[in-house]
Amino acid sequence: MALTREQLAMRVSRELQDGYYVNLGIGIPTLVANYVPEGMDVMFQSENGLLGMGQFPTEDEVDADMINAGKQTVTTVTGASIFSSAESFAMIRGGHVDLTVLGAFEVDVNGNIASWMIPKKLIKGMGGAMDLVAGADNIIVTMMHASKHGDSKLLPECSLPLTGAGCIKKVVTDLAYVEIGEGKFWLKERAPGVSVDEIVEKTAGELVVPDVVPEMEF
Amino acid sequence: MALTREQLAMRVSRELQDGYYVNLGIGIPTLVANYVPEGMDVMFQSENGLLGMGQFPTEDEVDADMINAGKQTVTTVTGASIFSSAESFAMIRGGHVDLTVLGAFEVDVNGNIASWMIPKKLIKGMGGAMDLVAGADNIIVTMMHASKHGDSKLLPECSLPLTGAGCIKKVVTDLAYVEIGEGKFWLKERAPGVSVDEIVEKTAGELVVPDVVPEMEF
Amino acid sequence: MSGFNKVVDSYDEALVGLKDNMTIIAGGFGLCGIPEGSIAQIKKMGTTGLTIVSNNCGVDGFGLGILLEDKQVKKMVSSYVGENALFEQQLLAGELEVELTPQGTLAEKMRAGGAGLPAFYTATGYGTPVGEGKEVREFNGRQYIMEESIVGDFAVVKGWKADRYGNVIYRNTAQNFNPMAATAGKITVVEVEEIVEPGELDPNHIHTPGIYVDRIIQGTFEKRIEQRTVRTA
Amino acid sequence: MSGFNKVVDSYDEALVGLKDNMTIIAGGFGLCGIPEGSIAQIKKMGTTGLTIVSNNCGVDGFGLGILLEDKQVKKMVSSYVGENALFEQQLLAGELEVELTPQGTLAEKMRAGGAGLPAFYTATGYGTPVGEGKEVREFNGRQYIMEESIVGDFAVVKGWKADRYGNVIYRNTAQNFNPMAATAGKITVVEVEEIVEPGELDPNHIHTPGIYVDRIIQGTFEKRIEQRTVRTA
Repeated sequence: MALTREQLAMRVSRELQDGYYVNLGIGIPTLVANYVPEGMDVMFQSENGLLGMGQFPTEDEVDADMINAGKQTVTTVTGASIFSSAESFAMIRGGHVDLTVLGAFEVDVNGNIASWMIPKKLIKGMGGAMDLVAGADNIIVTMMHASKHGDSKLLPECSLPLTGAGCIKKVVTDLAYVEIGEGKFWLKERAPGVSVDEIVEKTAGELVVPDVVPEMEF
Repeated sequence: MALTREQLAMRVSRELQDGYYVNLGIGIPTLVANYVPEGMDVMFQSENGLLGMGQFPTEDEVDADMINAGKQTVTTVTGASIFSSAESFAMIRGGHVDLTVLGAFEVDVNGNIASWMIPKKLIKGMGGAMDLVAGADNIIVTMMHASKHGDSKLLPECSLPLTGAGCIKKVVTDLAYVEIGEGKFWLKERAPGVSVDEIVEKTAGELVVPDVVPEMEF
Repeated sequence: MSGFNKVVDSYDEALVGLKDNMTIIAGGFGLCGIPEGSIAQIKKMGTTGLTIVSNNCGVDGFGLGILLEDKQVKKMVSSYVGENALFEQQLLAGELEVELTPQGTLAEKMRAGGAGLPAFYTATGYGTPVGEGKEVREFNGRQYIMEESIVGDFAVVKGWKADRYGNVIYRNTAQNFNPMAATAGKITVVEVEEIVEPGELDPNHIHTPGIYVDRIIQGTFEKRIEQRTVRTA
Repeated sequence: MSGFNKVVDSYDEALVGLKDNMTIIAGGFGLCGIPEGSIAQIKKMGTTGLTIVSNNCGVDGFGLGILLEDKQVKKMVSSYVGENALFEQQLLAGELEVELTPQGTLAEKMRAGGAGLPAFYTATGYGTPVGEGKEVREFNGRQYIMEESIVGDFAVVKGWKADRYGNVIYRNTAQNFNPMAATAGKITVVEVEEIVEPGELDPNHIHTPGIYVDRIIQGTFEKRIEQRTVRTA
């Protein structure tokens, strides 16, 4: 069975470590905040200028001056700090964020990522995504392995305009956990009940398959 | 009579305007703070990170954490702000300081200034001087017109390593007030009792002398 | 004397000097921390041909979006736009130009503009459409592109509190792009919720020192929320 | 868990990992806001071949000057040095190298290093010995030189108060180079006068967010004054 959105987030959450500063993109990445392992402390960075983002506010706590990068009302945790966009991207670009999780349309064997622009559709902009992929050493892309029509999103070469070049090393899809290196995809784990054959079939870029591909456990 | 240090500072102070942010270099420039015209409000910037520098502290007010760029203990005035060195030089480099006053060894007809380095003597460094001359549109150099041996310090071309190139437009010396433009010095005022001949004699760079050279009044 | 009293009493006065075809740098992220009063004044003035540098362009009927209604905007420099139908319509009709700029690069372009740095190198956008036509340079084995800084004829900024010297503090994430915008305008206008007495702001904790600020005005703010997300207590 | 408890109990622990020939970025201006405890620890460790990036190099017997006594410093990157006889002596003897860097450029090199910007253009130093051998480029009719950013193996910083998350505030002009230094160290050590309870520092007014800080230590400080100037009350 392909992973659910929640399972995708759960699998990503296993990459968290105690004391990590983490930036979560919009969509599935946001769900990762719900699966921080018990007893582990991580701090979420929101690129509009907040380190130490907390949960949504109660009705009484709602504050128009306290939002996240998705423009949602949020709260802060103890130890939070608030700063300008320049400072926020100094953190991001300077590699101070330990982990960045974001979605994508496509990734390829060279670690390129396309996530912001589909030609001929309305282009709304890249927001902070290009800075995030350029600044982080440790990025996890969460995405569907293939389109609804079965077209692979793990490609020999991205077909869409890039968000960043050569910056992605880890991908969690609904079917598998894949690493990128030496111009290849490396199959590391498969979703429970998903066959290696299905993953191979839905991976257009060169995929290295080990003898044993462990199944993710939830 | 050549101007005293105090008169030099007084002459410079006439360039102040109400609401000016001013950076004063070490030495004679510092004295300008004593001659702010009655009823005029100016704010002094100290490049170590203070806007709104006040007078020296009383014994009781002395605070090791409150110094100016000359490393002297100081106080703040109402409306002051304190910030990092990066912010301080953002102000300076970005042209936000209205007037900078500093000393020099030499200036030349092209607005070059040498003020920090005498080869074969120990070189201590330029501190913030290069940033100040590069950042300010409005700079007044205060200096002696000539050395004790009578050698002019207003030259066709600076002989010492530069602090900045083509950045000086106004010079107040102990003998005269001179402007720089079109590759020439322009004599504008003379010190009380100082003859135009003496100024001409002690100015090595091309000097344009008008028919009438008003005498400074104190 | 009044040299440092930067308080003005009306938005008419606050935006004096704004002319057609000028470049305006605006603070704000989404609808958070936006200079509502200055935007309304620009609409009232009817100034056209404007280039606006702002992370976003508001929504239909609110924020910078209202400047689209009378086609006052020639060009937007933003990281994310199109939250409103009018924007899309004018873009597709070729009536509006947009220069999409990565959010961190945009923030840094404003900061560099205010700080007298004409250009910088960043890895952001290398190998993407953003890097096309820009100088590429290698440092320590990695590729970077050169980005030039931005200065505006005007900067319009939203603060929380200010004193008459123009010292400003921001509140929570309404800070966002405002401090950089404040440094990058030839004329910087800051609207705040409260003007406080001189000396009331701690000199150690001023976000925008008065030297960057030309005009201060006390305004009232709707502070519309774009995504009201709540939890049950 | 202790993921964000950055407090260490000794300077031994604070400087663990410091090795010969490393680059250290130090905060401070003159003797104001200098990391006295870390400097003493570096002297105690006897680490040599150090490159130290700091606006100044202390005085004889105090501040960074004490690291000259056992010739621990190979190179200083500073805007103003030579306030001590030992410095001059080692410089003239060729035992010490100095890279004089304009003060604003030095501050910006640290900031850019911490912010992931490998280089920037500045007018500062153009046409002077500082510009020699550096790329010159024209923007809007003016000449600028390219300056590269600096990153240190360690940054040693002096704050006023911090919490265990590593959030730091500075006091008065002891701020100076400290916030930039804090961003530019692979390992950043901040010594403070007081460690406060989590939540005590206002999130809106933190000078150095904890993300930049690896180790926090509470110290005691002599805070020597270089130029004690007073007026009679």
